[in-house]
Amino acid sequence: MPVFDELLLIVMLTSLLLGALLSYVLHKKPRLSIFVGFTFANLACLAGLVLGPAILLSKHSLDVILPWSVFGTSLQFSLNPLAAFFITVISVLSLSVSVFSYGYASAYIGKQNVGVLGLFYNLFIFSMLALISSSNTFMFLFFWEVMSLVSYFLVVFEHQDYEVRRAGFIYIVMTHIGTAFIAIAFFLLYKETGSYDFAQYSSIAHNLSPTLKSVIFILVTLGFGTKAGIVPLHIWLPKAHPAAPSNVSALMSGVMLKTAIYGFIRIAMDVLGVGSVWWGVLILIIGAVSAVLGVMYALMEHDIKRLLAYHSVENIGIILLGIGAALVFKSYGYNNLALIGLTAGLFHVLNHAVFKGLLFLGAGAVHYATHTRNIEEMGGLLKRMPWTGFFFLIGSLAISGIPPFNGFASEWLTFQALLALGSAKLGATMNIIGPALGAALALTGALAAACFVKAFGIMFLAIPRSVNAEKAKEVPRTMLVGMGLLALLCLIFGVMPFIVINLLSPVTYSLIGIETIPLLGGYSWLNVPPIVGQGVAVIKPNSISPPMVLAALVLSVLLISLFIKKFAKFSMVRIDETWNCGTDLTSEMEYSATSFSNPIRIMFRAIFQPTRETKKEFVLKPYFTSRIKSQGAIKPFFEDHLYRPLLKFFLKFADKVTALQSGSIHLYLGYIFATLVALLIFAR
Amino acid sequence: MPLILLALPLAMALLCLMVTDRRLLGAISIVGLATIVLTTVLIARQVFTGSNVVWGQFIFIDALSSLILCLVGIIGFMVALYSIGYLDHDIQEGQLSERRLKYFYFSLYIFVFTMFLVLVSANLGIMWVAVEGTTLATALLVGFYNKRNSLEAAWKYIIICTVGIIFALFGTILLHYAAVSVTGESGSLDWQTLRRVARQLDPKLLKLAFIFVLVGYGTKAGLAPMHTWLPDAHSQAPSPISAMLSGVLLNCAFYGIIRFHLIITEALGPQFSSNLILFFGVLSIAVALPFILVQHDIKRLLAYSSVEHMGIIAAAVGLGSKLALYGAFLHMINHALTKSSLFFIVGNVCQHYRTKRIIRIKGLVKTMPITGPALVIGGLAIAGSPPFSIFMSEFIIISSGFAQGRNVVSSLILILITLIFTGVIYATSNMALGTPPSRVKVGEQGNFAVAFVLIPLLPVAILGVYIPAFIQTILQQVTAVFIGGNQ
Amino acid sequence: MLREAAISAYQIVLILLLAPLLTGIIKKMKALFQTRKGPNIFQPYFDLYKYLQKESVVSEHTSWIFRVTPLIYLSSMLVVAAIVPVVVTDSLLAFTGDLILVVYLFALARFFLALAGVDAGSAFGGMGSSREMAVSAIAEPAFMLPLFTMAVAAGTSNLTGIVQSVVNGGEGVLTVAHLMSFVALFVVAVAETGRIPVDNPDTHLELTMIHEGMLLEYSGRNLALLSFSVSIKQFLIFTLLVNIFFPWGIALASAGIGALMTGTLVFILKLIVIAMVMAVVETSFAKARLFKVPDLLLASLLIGLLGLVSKFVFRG
Amino acid sequence: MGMQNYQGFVNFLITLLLVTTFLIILARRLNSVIMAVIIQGLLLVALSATLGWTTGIHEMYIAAVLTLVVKVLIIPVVLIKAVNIVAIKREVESFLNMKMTLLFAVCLVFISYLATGQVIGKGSGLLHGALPVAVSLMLIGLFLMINLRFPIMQIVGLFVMENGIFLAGIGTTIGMPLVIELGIFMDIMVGVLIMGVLVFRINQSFDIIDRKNLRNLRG
Repeated sequence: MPVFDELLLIVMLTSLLLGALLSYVLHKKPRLSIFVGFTFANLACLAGLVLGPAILLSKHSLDVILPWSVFGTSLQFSLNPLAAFFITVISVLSLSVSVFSYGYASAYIGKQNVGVLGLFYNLFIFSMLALISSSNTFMFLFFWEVMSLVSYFLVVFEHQDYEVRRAGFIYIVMTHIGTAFIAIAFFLLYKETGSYDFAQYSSIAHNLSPTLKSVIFILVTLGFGTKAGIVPLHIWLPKAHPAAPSNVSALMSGVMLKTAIYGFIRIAMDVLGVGSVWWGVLILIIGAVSAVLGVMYALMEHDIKRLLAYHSVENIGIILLGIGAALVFKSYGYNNLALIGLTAGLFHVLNHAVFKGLLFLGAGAVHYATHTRNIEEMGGLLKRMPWTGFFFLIGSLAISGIPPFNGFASEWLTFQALLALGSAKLGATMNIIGPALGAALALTGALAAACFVKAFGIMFLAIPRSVNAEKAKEVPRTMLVGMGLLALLCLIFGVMPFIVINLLSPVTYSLIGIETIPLLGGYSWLNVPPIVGQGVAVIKPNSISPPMVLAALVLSVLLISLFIKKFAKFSMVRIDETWNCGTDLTSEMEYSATSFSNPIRIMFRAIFQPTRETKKEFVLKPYFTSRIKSQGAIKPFFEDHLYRPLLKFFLKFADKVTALQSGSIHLYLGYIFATLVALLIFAR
Repeated sequence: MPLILLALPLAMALLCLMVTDRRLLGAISIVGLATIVLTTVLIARQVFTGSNVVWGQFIFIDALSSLILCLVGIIGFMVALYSIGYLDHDIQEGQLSERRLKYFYFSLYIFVFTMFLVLVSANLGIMWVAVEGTTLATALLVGFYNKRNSLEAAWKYIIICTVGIIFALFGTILLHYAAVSVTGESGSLDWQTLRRVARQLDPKLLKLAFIFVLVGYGTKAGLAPMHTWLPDAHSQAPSPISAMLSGVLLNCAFYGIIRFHLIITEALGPQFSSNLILFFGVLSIAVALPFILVQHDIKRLLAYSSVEHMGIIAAAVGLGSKLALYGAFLHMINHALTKSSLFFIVGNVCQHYRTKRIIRIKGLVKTMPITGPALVIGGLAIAGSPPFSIFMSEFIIISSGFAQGRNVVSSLILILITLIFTGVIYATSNMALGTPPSRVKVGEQGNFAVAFVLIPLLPVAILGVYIPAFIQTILQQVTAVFIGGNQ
Repeated sequence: MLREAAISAYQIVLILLLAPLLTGIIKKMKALFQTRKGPNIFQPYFDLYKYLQKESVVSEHTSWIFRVTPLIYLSSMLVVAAIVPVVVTDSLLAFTGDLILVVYLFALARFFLALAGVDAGSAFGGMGSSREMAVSAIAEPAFMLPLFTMAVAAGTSNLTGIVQSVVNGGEGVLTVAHLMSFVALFVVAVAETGRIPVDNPDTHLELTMIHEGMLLEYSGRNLALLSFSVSIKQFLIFTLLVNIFFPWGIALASAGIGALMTGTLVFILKLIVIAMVMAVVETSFAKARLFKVPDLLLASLLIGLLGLVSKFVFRG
Repeated sequence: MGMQNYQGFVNFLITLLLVTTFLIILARRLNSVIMAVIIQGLLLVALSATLGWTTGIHEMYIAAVLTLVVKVLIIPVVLIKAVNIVAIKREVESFLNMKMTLLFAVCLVFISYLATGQVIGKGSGLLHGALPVAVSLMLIGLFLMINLRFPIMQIVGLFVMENGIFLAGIGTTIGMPLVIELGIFMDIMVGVLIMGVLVFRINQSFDIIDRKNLRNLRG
């Protein structure tokens, strides 16, 4: 069996490399290039899809050492349960996205070099998989950087556009700075152990001084947080995701951000062992802030891909809420409660990959059909693209955490973890933080729902708002299959979460020594162990049964339909115009996305600081206005108050310093002179 | 053998003076440098497989010198090949007259000769003469275009470097003075002898000597704040010469510092000179940063990047552990290859776009389908991102810093490198991407030019993922030079 | 087993039957307070019947979303009805669901209703949806926080568990925290049921309406379904309010017919009290401006938070 | 041998070197600067000849002859030619005024004594006077280059520095090995020639304002 697993790993990695190579070589024949490139990607994902669960089910890690070494560190791939889980996540999403890409990439033929797309696309998946499987920090950093680079090239794929280039630049700068933090953390670990091997680290946790541990923790939080897009390090994210081709955005948002979560869990929970309580609290707060602000900024966006990108910030926040709770419990030694948080976080990792991937693919499909990303120019698409619309609706429901889809399952677990914080014996502060953050999560969920009512409603319902939207047609079948697969998974993971809980069992066992199954319930149940907290004997354990809920829903729908059939007088409905105060309804009269989000913009004006500009054009006198042009914007808080001043400071400083090289040879000689004199005085 | 090494470039230089024909000159230069590469490789082979090469009183080649010898040979060879296409283009454009071509090759060979002399001489005095010789040989090359800016650059170059080198001479004299009573007249500047007797020398004098040498050779090696000539000279020289200056000349000058450093370390222990070198190394990286961030001229940017990389090498030598030294010399190789290829690339680009200003160069991936991507790759490589070799050496250097417990310095270096990365990427991506200006036509600068853009990048890419055994052996032997003092 | 199923079915039927009546009672009381005669308290039943008899007109611009919304809305209310304990601590689906599920089932219903509001393309529907989603966004945390406080005290988020824990007089019952949470939840209940001062259930005026805007395009049986669902929702929220904070008198799961009957009686009494309070509130306040609503909800959220804090810090 | 007897004379010569350096600083006309340079060269010739006489090392005579040829003949000739071709105004222009210049120069001498004080032990004989003066010459030479405007004056500064080195060389160890000495002389000669060429070319392509500053390349 291990031999088989090894083979799978090698097949997975090599077929991606082959795909990259071949699709570039064939770039003169774009159709063939697309076919070959994405077929190899699919092959690799299928291999990964077998490999990940196989390792998880066998409960043994896999080690593959290749005969290759650089300065003492061997090229070793090592898949522990955590890695295997992430491999599964990546494979699941990449498979669907690669299927989708057959159709999607063909839109680029004649416009861009699709060979290059295939090259980087395959390399991108390769680098993520290799990164997850790395067994030492050198390889990790190596593939981490390769991943950043390749994704950078994908972001600037349509580089003729200035905005795209700018987005790409901000992206690579931010991610590179993040990498520096990670690297420092790794080097500190290396200094303590003299080894790059992750395997060596897990045993040293108790030898590290608490200060050093905390330093490393802060460093990885910053480093991985940048990649994951936590507030306020998220600014690259809403710029880079829209710039990339949609299939790439799906991967970036769906799984690339998760590699950061993987790295974080790996270091913070696996390597550093038990930490201080404030670690967990910090992560909880970061999570809550990211979740709430992420969704709020998303609400203000009308570019569908930017909107989705902000939702990535939100969902990373939700994931971190679960993980933060787990960290808190772990530091108190309540591992059975840490289990809930960890499971919630990891489950949401998978769920977010699935539904966000689906939504990005949906956005890609809509863009494919309407050539715009501005939702104000869409509308009425549900009739023109019924399947895309249907899948997008499922994605919207899932991301809003609405049962019976998968988002609900993991958010429910997150809620439970936060409530457990409230009722376990952790002291008043924790007990208050838990439910309060629960309320924040509730706010997030409700805002997300508002946002997707807006997105789906404006994009797919009512009357088309532009000629492009009117002419839209359903996308090719491969794209539908890719989306359909993910939509199906949204439902399956939502109704049968035990599949995932089951797979997570070895992961949690390896991280906190407890398996999920006995505690988180058996089949068809999602249980949470009763918490004997405030001295209350718990009468009912927390549990939901998603299949039962779905059954109840379906049953009630059937009953109601029967009832209606029986009692309603008219069986037919009459189709007529929408009532519009007696005038004909045109698309200009519809509620726009801007007006839809207006109440929220006003309610949270302290955060958004909306600005508004109104221009009047008039005939003769201001009373006879011929045209009013109104323009609104919100202030990008973090850019205005953090990044722009920082950048300004840097550039100003650099400008000042460059005056040192003023061109005067006298000055230059003066430097030498001063250096020499200084050395003569001080250095002896 | 070492005699051939020295005689060959001299002979070629004289030969070049007698020829005017463009093709013939090219052919001569290729053949000449090919022979020279062969010689250096043979010498290196001898050194690395067994014994150091000694000839008479004045020539001594050990692992360290032969490593740099090879670099000089290889980069020189590539420069000779690249120059053919580059100069042809210049002549066609009317930038140069064919008549002056022979002076170019003449100076090139003298340049190679002086660098060889630096590396093979066993005597610090002769080494000094040779280092000054490199300045003289290249001063006219820097001003080769005879334009205002290039003359200004040449002037600054020769003045600043000469001033610096005078200090180095003074340091040498002080050392000589310290040693003469111990070793007698004959061995007083022989670095091997000096290293052997180092502990008997007057420490105060040695310190003073080292300060002067550090400032002196440091000027030539481009360590901040004595680096000021460097961006001018590198940006104004013809691109092949820039490649040579950046890729190997700086290393040769730094080689001078290392020789003194070894002696001082032997006498005073590792603290004094190591810390000074480390300080100047880090300072150089820091000084390069703002200039790279707001740079307008791509060749100047590359020059500042050379300052940065010399800083990294210096910092690594200053750190001084075995791993750090391994990294330092790996970095030296990597930097030489990457930087020279970048100068070739930029040479093509600047000729094609007829400007060096970053802002006016756009859409390279469209207009130059090979050079454009190569620029991106080169930029990434020089900025230290995997899978290219500089990532590897920087990783080694910084991790060795941490391993020594010098967390703050190592973190500082890491952060500076990170910030420099942003500057380099900003420039290269702006040049490579975007829509090209309409006046620029699509096409490469000819096969020759393209080939030598790619050839140095190949080892850069390979070394990033795989260090062959022979290079590891070489590096280990070079590192060993630092450890065995009393052999 | 069968007995439990029967009891639960009884609860559901009770909800279905009493829900329109509650609406009627509140209307009647309001009228009395305003010294009007007011409609018959059974008027909502007549309305529903009338709607069922009418033809359903659907806009040509709408999609299938518009048509499935009433079904989904009503069925999610039914599922909630099966989860919430009414006259007995236990309920049909108590084992599968908890308060989080309840809240998110409401969200499911709201999601579709808001979509349906947009679907016809008329500005009224869009406005209704927009306002509904905005208000509910703030209402949601305010709604959940008091419930969480109670859940944390009980150590479970299961509704039956919470109710039983309060009945058994667990820690924190009838303390400051308990009362504050009740007040907070009461305020939210006003918002969630679309009453003054948050919304006006009796009008279709553009300036004031939130909820009614979304229903504007509905007619006939679809309207019947939705009106019915809305009254069920209101009933359920009041039930939650009553049963979580003042569950005394509720029948225990193992109770006999007698206890069941007293439970029912006590429950109805409590509902009437709540209805009365609601009517008093509605008559003594004016409809607030839309953008004052967040302040109200924020106040409720703060009260809820104070409840939570006082629970742990002051142990009260 | 007879070292002690000549110590006084040697010290006198060394002091004169310092004095000529101050002459160079104080001179306001290009021609007088070059005259001072020639005098300094002559002093060095005298110094090395004296040392050759006292120590009996014949190499010192060779050094003396070379110095005579390079520093008294070739370089001044190049300088004078360059001045004739290039300079329109014959005045020396400096950044600092006379008083400040002098103050600086004195400070530099002071620093030199300070810096070398520690390394010179008792009974170092000749060195006692030579090393501080050598360092002074170097620092002042560099200071001249920084302070004076015309490119030609930088060659002069360089020349003063060279003289300092030469002094250090013969003063400390009675000369370096001959090969090296020859090499150094050749370097200096070629260096000055190249500089002369450059000055000539710069003169051709720059106008007077630019020539003074040469500040096109910056940043």
